[in-house]
Amino acid sequence: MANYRVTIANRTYDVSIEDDQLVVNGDHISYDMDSLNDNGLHILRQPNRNTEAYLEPNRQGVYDIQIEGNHLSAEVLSGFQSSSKKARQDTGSIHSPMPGLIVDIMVKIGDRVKKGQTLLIQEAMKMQMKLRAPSSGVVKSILIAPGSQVEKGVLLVSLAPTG
Amino acid sequence: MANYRVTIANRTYDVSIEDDQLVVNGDHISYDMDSLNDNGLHILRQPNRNTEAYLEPNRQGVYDIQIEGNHLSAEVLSGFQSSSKKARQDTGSIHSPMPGLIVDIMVKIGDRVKKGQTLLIQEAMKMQMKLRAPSSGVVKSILIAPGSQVEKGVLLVSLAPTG
Amino acid sequence: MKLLVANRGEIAIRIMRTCRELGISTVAVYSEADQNALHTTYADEAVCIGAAKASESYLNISRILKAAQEIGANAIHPGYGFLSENPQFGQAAEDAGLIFIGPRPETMAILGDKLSARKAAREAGLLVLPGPDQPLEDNQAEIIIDEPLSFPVLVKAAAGGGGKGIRLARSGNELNEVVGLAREEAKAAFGDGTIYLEPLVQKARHIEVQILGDGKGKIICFGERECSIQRRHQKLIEEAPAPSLSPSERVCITEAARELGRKLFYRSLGTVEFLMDENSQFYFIEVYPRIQVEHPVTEMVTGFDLVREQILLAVTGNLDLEQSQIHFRGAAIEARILAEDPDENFLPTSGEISYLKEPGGPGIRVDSALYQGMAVTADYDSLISKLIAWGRDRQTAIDRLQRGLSEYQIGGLKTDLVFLKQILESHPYQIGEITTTFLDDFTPDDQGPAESVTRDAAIAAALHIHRKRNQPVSSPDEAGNLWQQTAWKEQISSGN
Amino acid sequence: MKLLVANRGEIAIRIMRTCRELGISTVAVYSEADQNALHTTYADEAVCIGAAKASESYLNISRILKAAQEIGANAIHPGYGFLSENPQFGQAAEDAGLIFIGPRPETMAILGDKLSARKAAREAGLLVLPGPDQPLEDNQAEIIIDEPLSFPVLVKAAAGGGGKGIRLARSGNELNEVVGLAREEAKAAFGDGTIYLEPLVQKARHIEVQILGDGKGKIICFGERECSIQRRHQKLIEEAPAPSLSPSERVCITEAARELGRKLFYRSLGTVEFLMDENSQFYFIEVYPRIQVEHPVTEMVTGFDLVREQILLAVTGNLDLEQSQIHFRGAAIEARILAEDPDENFLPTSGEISYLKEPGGPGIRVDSALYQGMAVTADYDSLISKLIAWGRDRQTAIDRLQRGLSEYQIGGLKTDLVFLKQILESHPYQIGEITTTFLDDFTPDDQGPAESVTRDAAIAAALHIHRKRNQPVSSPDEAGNLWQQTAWKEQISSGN
Repeated sequence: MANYRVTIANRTYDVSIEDDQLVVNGDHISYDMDSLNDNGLHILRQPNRNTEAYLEPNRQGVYDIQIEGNHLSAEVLSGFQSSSKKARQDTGSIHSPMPGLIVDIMVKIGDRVKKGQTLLIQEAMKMQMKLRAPSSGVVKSILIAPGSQVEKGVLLVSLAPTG
Repeated sequence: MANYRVTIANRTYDVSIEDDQLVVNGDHISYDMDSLNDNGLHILRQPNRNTEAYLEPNRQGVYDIQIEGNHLSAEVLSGFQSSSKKARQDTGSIHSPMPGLIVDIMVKIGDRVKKGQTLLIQEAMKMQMKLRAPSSGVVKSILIAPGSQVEKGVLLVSLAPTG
Repeated sequence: MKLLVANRGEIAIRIMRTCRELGISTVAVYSEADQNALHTTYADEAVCIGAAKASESYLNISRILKAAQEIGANAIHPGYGFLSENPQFGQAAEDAGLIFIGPRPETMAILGDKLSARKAAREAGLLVLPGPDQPLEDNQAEIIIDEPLSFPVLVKAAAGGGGKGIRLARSGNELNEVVGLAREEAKAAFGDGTIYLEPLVQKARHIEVQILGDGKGKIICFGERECSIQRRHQKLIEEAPAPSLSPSERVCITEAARELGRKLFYRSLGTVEFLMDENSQFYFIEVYPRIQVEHPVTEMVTGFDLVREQILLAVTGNLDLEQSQIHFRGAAIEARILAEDPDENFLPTSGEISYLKEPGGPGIRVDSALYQGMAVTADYDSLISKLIAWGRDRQTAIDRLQRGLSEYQIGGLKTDLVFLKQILESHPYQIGEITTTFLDDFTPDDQGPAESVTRDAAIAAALHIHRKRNQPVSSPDEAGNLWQQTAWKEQISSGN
Repeated sequence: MKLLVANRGEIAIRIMRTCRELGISTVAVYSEADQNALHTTYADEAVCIGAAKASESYLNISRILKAAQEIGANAIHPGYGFLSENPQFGQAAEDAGLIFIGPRPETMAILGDKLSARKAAREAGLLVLPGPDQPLEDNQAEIIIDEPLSFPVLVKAAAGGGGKGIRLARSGNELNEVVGLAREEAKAAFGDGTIYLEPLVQKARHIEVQILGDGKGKIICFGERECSIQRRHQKLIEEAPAPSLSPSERVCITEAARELGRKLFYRSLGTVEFLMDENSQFYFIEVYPRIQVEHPVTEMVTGFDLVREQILLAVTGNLDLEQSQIHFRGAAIEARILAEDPDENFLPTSGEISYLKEPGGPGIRVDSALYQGMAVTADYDSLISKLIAWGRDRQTAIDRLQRGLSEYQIGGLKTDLVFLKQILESHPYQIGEITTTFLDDFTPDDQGPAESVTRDAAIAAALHIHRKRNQPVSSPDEAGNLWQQTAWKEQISSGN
């Protein structure tokens, strides 16, 4: 038997699968599921209900799921372990919040910065955004150059606590 | 260098490819081509012209190509050899002309049949079709049973020449 | 309210779309062959009613009514084809306490039998095609020829619809030959092998009138459609308004249809079909007592959602519309996308939809049940999609429909898309010179694809095969389902 | 005739669709980032004009005109955004002997500078928002506050359009802070950093009027649109007609727009934008001298193809239409599908379109440039598709648009589809209580997905991962691009 804990929209489902048996939060579910194209479209059949679900793994352990007009994120963990605690907010790193161009970097390594101070300006789709310091500190490293095109979630600048 | 002979709509193209060089019937062509999804969509770029081509290999050596609103069949052979002669019409075999149900078989092995005589009835999408003998002969083998669902191109009945 | 759609394919989706807009919850029924069909997921609920064979599922009245009762549906929409013209179905549904979205069963019984329909039309003062009002018994062909009916004749299914079960006989011999096949087809398609004869009107136009009746004698007319472009009596391209009608002819034909509707105290949607001969004489042929495949062209010129009106009427029992509210704007044309191969005598094709790109932009409507990954099988009708274009005038509608067809890409199986384009771009079609025999001697204007197009295709094919050969064999992401790599490699190496 | 479309994305396709219907051959221009974009293959010819950065391609006048000349184009359509409001572009095109499909360059110069546009509107007798008709110099903010203009104010790009380059300032400090950013954005988007101030009208409705002029003083009006649903001054949902206007207000606003058009001897399509305050007072804000993003709603209610009329006028020089030919039917609403993530403060998203299913059926129009396999990058505007619904009345249009949005499936990147549905189903939107600040304090009615939906999603996800784990490792056809198998396996095993 294989157990999975799935968390979607703050709801948790413990799913056990063995051969053709499926148990969700203790309820036996009669089901069948086909993969319809190789890009993630699935049809889930349950008694009196067929559901189209488009599944995309977007990063480790997290699915993007389009189902019944909803766009959901599902975290799947093996076993009925508790959902991993969210990593404590790292106040010393500035990641790119979107894909786009780094237009300007206002600081250099060693600069003292205050919380809320603008460190970089990023541009995407003609929109400019200030990226601000999440906490006060000293600029420890700058990992990109002005003019760089970056993906979303790239570490741009890291700060060391002041003092 | 690799050579290919491509036949489309009774036109023949000799295509030579080496590294980034492409020669078609003696003309050097400047081109680039990307595969856009994993199901056969391609974009062919030539000077001042981008073309979308949807390529599907449908049987050995033959592509279905949808391009500029046309639906073409392309036979591709390696080397500049002559296109293989079409297999001489085999007048002793009856293949299913479409996918569908074999409703009735009017003959049995050993029957003498005349050219044009109805041998089987096939049904698909509520339409019934008589499958007739392509030549006179004797029924040598029957490879399906009434009520069978067959794909297109399946050998159903074979005839031996009379006498 | 919960509505069960006793159908499949594009018309099931079409009906459910209106339900979704009206906030009516929907139930799909499906055969085992359709377990992954779009209508099963589009509906709020879905019930499997049996095997692929229509007689065990979509034609099985008791299975469908059982599904309706078990799931608590309170209305049934039959769509077109299948049981939509079967009075027993309507009766059984009403007996089970369900709202049947269609005519009264007694009306369906009159109209469903094409022979009694002819009588009803005569009684309402309509001109009817000559021919006996009796069915044709087996081996009775010789007798029939003595009737005041001359060859060529059409052998038609009395319970027929959608052009199915119609065969042409030019002589007694041909008649003898086709009677059996026609009867079998009629049985297979409608569960009733009754057939009859009708004269073939040559150079005829097929013109039909859309009516909606409240069952109490009030009949609203939504204008006419011309559906002369047919292949084997199967409509292929339909338009509204009929380009050939004069204003007085339009009044004449629509009033005839309304009169028949009034006489029948017709309820729900219906289509009164006529043939117009070379002398602009109209002959009644039959009434389709249900939504038609080609209803979208009427919707686009009138702005009305016919399915919505049909459902609201069935639910409320009242028809609040007045004829003065029906206005017409522009022209609309529908093309039927079929899983048939025009290069192989229109034999049905099947396969998995490997790529799909549907048209869009101004004036374009797509009614389909397609999705990428869907399996198109040979179990049912070959109609897989309908493309409808509207324009301020007929020429604009034609131009748009051609444009839409050129945008439509369906990978995985052959369709009639190219053939439809060839019809639309032909001179006779463009000037509206269309008859029911249009396709019998149709040859496309164009001389095949341009040389630049075949050259591009050749380059693409050669490059594709070249890259396949030269890629690392172990690369996993190139091993798609489509590609029988080994077979190709053999083919290629042998020529080297 | 050969027409070059100096644009990209859905509007390039939109224009080429009409060209295809008219038999006009088309030329696409594209940046290196767009080498596989749909507009390059939809066009008959395509020319690469430079790097991804707009200033090196879509904003580069000389590159575009060089392409037009080399390929033998005789007309240019600028679309919206990019160079569409740049009088130098129109002038240079006309100097090069090309038909420029837009207003005369001198008109564009007046209107393109929002400050001189205000003067022109005042002179035509229109009520204009208070505020100086001068641009704002750097560090001049303190001076400006002395003018008869009170906070909050909007900082706007004089060369702006499409809601870009607009910032709100509630105080002098905020004004000082945003001026620099607004100027930078204006420079980046329009190549011109001139900015000016305008008062913020609270509880305002954004209403605009579509005109078409022949350049000789004849102005046809195609009615108005309401575009109050905006996010950061970017329209998100637009409709026609404006639900809030009384018949007399409609006459008043459309006649004001026509009067301004007449005074300017306006040529081609244009949109005169107004703000309507709580007292139904209209203030002129600006004129967009080009086709608008939201033009399809006007097309659906009037039945006219605005791009067709625009092109025919530019080519023939004559406008044969009369105002009496413009009739309105029903209501139409457009929703903008953006590559933005509503759950992450609408930050742009990017990715490859891994699955695409576009809506269809009655009353639905899709204007997109999407195809499966396409890469959506962050280089340009986030608008990737427009969904437009028409209905006999506003409620039907809303119901259809919601239905269409529920059918739309875009895999590979996050979009605003769910957010758009939430707006449409909210009570204030449904009853037409919409202002430009609607979205500032918008909270969706729904309490998130139903439990049955999250349960189904959980089952699907668990089954998917289970099957991945239990399939033979060597099976090649499961190794898709999407799946980082190794990473997953680690994640999964660690928890076991």
